[in-house]
Amino acid sequence: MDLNFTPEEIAFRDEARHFFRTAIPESIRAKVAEGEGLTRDDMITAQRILNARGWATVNWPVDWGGQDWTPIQVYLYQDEMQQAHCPAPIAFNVSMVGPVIAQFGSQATKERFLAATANVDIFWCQGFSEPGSGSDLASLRTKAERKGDKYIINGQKTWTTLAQYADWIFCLCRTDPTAKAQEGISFILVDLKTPGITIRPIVTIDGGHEVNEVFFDDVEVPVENLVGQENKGWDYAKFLLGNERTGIARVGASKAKIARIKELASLEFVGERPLMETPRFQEKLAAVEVELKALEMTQLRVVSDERKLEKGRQNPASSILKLKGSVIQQQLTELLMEVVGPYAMPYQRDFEGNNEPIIGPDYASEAAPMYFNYRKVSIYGGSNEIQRNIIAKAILGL
Amino acid sequence: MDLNFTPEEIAFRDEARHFFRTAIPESIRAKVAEGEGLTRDDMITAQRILNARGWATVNWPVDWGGQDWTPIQVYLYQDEMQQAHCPAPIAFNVSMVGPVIAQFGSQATKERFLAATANVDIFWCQGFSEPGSGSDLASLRTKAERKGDKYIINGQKTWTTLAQYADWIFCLCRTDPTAKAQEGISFILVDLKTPGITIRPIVTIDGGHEVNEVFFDDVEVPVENLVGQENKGWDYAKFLLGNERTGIARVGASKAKIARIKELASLEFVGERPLMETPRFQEKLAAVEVELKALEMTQLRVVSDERKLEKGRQNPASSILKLKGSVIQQQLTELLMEVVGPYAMPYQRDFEGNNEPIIGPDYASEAAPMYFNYRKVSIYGGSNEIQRNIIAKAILGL
Amino acid sequence: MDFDLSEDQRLLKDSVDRLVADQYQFEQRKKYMREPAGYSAAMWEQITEMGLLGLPFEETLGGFGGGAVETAIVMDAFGRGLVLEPYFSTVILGGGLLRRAASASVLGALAPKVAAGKLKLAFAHVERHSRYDLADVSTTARMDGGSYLLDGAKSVVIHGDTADKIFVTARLSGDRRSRAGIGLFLIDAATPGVARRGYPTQDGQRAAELTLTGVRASADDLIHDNALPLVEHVVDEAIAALCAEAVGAMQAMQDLTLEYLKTRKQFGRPIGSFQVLQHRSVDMLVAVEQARSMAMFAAVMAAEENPVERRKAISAAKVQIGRSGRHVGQEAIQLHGGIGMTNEYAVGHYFKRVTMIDQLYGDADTHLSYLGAHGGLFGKAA
Amino acid sequence: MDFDLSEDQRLLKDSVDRLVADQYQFEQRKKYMREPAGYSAAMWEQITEMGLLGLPFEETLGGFGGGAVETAIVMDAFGRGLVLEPYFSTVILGGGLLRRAASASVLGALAPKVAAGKLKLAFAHVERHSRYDLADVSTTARMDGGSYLLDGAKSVVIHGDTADKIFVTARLSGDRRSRAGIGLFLIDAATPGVARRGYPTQDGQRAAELTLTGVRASADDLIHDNALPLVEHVVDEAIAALCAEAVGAMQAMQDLTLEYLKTRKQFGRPIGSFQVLQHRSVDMLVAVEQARSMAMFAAVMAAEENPVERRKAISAAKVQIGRSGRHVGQEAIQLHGGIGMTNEYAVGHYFKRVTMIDQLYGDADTHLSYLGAHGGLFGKAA
Repeated sequence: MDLNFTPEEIAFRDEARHFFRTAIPESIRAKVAEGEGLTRDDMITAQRILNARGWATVNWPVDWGGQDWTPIQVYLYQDEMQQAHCPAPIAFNVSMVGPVIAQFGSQATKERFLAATANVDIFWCQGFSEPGSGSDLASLRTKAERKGDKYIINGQKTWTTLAQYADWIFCLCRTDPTAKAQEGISFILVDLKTPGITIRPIVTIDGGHEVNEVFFDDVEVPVENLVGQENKGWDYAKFLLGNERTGIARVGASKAKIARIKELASLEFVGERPLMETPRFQEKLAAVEVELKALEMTQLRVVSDERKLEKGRQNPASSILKLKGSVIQQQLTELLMEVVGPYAMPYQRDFEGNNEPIIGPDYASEAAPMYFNYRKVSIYGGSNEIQRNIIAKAILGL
Repeated sequence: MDLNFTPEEIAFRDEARHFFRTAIPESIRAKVAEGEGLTRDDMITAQRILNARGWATVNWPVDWGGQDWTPIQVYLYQDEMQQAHCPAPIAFNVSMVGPVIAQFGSQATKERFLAATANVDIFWCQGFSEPGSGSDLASLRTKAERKGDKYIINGQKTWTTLAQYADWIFCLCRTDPTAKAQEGISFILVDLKTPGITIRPIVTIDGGHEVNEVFFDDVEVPVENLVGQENKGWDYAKFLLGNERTGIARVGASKAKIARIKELASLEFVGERPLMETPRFQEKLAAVEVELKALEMTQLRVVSDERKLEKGRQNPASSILKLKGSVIQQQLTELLMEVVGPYAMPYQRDFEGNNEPIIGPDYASEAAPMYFNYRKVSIYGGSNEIQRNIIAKAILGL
Repeated sequence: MDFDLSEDQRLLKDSVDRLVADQYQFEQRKKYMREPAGYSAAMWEQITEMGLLGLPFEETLGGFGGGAVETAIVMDAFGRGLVLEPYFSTVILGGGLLRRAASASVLGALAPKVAAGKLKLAFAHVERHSRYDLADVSTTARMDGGSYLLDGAKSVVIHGDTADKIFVTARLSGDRRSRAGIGLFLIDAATPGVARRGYPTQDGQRAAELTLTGVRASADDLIHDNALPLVEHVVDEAIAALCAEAVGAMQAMQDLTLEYLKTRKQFGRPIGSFQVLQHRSVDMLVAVEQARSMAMFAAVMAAEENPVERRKAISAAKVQIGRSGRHVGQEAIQLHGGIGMTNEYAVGHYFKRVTMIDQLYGDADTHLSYLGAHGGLFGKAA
Repeated sequence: MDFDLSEDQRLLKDSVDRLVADQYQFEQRKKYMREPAGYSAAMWEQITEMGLLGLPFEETLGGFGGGAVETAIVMDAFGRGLVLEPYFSTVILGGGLLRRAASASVLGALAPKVAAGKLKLAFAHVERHSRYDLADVSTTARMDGGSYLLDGAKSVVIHGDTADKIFVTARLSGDRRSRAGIGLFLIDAATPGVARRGYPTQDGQRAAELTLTGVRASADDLIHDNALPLVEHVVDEAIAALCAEAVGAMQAMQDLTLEYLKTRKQFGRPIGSFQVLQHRSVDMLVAVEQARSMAMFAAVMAAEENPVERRKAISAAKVQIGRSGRHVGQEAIQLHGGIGMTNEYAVGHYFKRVTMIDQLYGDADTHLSYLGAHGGLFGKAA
């Protein structure tokens, strides 16, 4: 047992640190740091820089552009990327549809999509959730009826993140209405330019537009857009959801938030003292730092275990990464709002586009929206309640 | 709406305050303050002083020695009693079996038991819980078979508090084995001197002996010891458990603990400063004080509502009294243990009887045992989990 | 002691509750928000006609002499409706400052106008680095002949964009944080040198940044020349009012969440049938009831003359409201799941309002520090 | 980075785990506790034969040169068994002080005795008002001819009642809390003027009050004349060891609780089938795993030479262990219900041990204050 990084690991970390802080435009990283939304171009620019180096799809099979890294390297790559405020590669492309196609797609499908997906020549979005199917995903009702060499898709998807930026959507559709819940579902790729598709924005409580409703009205899709076998979509979806295991803790991103909070809390005053020098705030922040350090160690334990575990089995500790990680991210947004005090109040999104100066310190305007927006992290990707159900069953055997 | 006490109420409060602090022996109140256990004699002495004044059974019908007080008076009586560290009247006598007999007992039963119960000529204990029936009380299995003019009781009760002090026990026994759970249960009074009864102490994690197991082996009880009707015991038990509604919050007792913590935290030092002058401790205590003040207001709302509510209906706020009250009591024992620091460690119960001086400050020895012992507060009388089940159903309609 | 409302209080409650129930449904509120002022002129009319604007003033001044309890009744209802109109800034802050700081003649002249809906007020005190310290005043008032020249900048002036007159704290003497020498001026918004920039707040209300450049104020405009203690009392009353509003908003979140748990189905059953969500709802109930209790406590104590006793009680209430509000708000969103995150659904707006109430006049931990440093609520020995 | 145990470490773990599993069942432990010393002479024998007493010493001294990881392996197992023998006081405190503070000759003379189970040690530092401050030393050591006279009183000396020799901090110079001038003496327990009063602790272990009245110590008994920095390092290592022990105890509570939830039936079903208890168990799991992670972190950082970096890491670990321990302990009792409150059942004894570990060498909030005041764990900018 040696909990220090090897010289090779340190060299790799420094290389990654240097790369992320020099290759990715400062303008883009600043937006991430301040919690400003990225434009479509920002995301594509950042990912293409990574992809040019082969660092956009490190989790993919090596033949299809992945890296043959140790789990520790993958961890360091994520950690440095997050600490440098670099936008992560687009999850829908890199963590979701890409691995599914690489694992289950036909040779033709792979050749048609994988390179384009890595380079964001296709920007993907995810069509899983439906109005009636949130936590209970298997109850989804969107139909894909086989008509000759086409599927006719009818139904509605919702919470579709960044559909407004996307070129294609990967959907779970019911292809066998007679089969029971988990069965009879297929994984189908749909070009959003296909007639019959309508996208409606959903504005969230922070005033932002990240998610959408996507309506399908007799949308015709060629059968070759089916991934893998018909009615096996549920297995592919489970594979997809099980994929993201460690990045989800967002330890690096939380480290970056802590650094930012310490910086800003030194600029805001309580009487004559900077907030950062008041014991109460120091201790509140330190309490979160302790939890984060513990989570980082937990994540490293999980990561360094991965080689040893046979596929599928999980280190019990892995189950807590999302639970704890989400809570820590949320607590940090609470502290950031406390830092800016009364200046959390002005709602400044309305000013976007016009050139009015920011009210209060320039770091204040996103504090409250970020707090509001981050309530989602304990809801999406399987709410923390669902996570606990899963852990109780899978890990504790209850 | 006037949240100030009336002159009459203030006069009553002062009268109670004076009485409790003068009539009840200091030696007894000191034991309560320090969390030391009371002897049987202590309890009887205290209650007889109250009873001599008619203040032992204020919740009973006036004809049987109760007081015709307003709910506010009852509240002030409890609050002052607890703040003065007076032992409450023995709950088994005053809050439990007394009211049941007064409400459901025959004239003969009332005449035989009520006065003796008020004056603790009979010291009662409660025979409800069984090894297999904790939260699920209705599953109790202790049998009482009717044989002529006797019941023959066989079975086991547990968690019987102060059985070692008691003269009699009131039991729930199954008198109709064919009936389903809640039915076929009877409420029977048993003289503990009856042959066939064995009492075994249960030592709790604080090293104290409060609770016991009580075994019944062919115990013969005259049928006139049945209270009310046979097989209606479950209704009487529900009446009994519903009785204690406001005292349960123990607001006065928690006030007294806070006063004590402030006093002791001024005697213990962190470097050159008394602990009580460190902001961290001040704020931790203040946070509990806020919750307690809120609970006190909540309790007063419930209390002053009681006149208006038709029997049975509850003010939603009442449901939170035990939940919140138990947590506050437990938090205060944590703070007390923090006050004494390293001196929480010596276990000094072994010294009882011998005259060795106390190790460390004399207030330190009970800090840890009290913390351990108070974990029971969220378990007994319907665990906080059971409380939440009840509230969700009864108040929220879930 | 008696928690029952008097007959008058019950009538007041019924009428305000009805107003909110009939005219402040979530969809109606959206319309009001889109009006130029950021609130509904018609609603302001109606609030005026109901006489609510005169609440704190004596009848001789066109009011009905209501106290903290009456104010709490109104604010609780406004919290349930997320009312947008500038009642808090005009009546509670402005009216309070008039009553406590202004001369009889000024009060006599202005209170009736406020009561008649002809005069909207605001209170400007926040400065760039003052945070929650009312004594931290850098804005200056220099004697110049028989009048004063005011220079400085004030931030987050609630409804400062539509106020006709604005109360402003400015330093007459002493250094930046000294408690003495703080003047309270009442400035007409149209005075030359007054620049306002209005904007919406996170909770859909309005506020303004205020810049004062050589603003001339007459001796009469100086309402009080050592105003801090009075300002602090008014702010304590304002906090008590916000506590009541927050309780109304929490109650609404509790109701919406229960309703959702009973109707939303997953895995073939109402999600309210899941024990975990039942217990979480119970803990929400506890938080709401504890907050309600402390809002009442604040209402009673807002009138207390001893400033430390009053502030400790108000701080305790603000702590409870801040903590309950955060818990109830976060849980309301969490138990709703995705739908709770959308702007089209009401619950998130209540969440944002209680969140902003915590940021107003000191967040929970700021008040906890004060309470702790001043000996807490309960005595060493009764 | 590599979390795998080396072959030697795995062997060590297997043997200690087996020892605890075979010989430290709850019922066996009760017997050991009733022995005159408050622990089992036979177990002490066995621990000696396994060579565990030599763990921190070089092979030349009869040990096997183990480090913090080896110590953690042993303490984690001892935590699961609630081991009573004076390993912590003799090997971790005593052995640590010998290694870090004693001269080569003293170390060479005593380490082999410790390793051979012939010398039990303890460390006396707590004084009536020192709380958790190791620099707060009122016990005095006066030069008297070529030797010293020690006067003072020490409290809660862990296993001080059965120790053969006791390390004592005494002030050679400086005033009560000054960091300089603290001498570390090693006193034979039989020395005239040494009075001991032994007693059990809340967690079933043993401790003693120590009074020193004109105790004569030779110049050789003065192990170090400015010992605080070394003492602090040893205490940090001791805290790391206690963290590992606490994790073992938490794991045991987690296991007992799960077992109970699966077997205890109420309302006709195992109580583990109730969703609320399932989620509560998950939160216990989270707390245990977070604590395990920080115990590992502490083991790594215990060797750090920079005292502030080391202390911050150790404090962070103690915070996590204190908070996780309280949560896991309280929940373990709560989920067991009444049976968890009884002394006859194991879970309460684990609860008491983790509670006392929080009281040892600074509770969670004491360490949180230190961590906060020293800049926390993460840098302003990586």
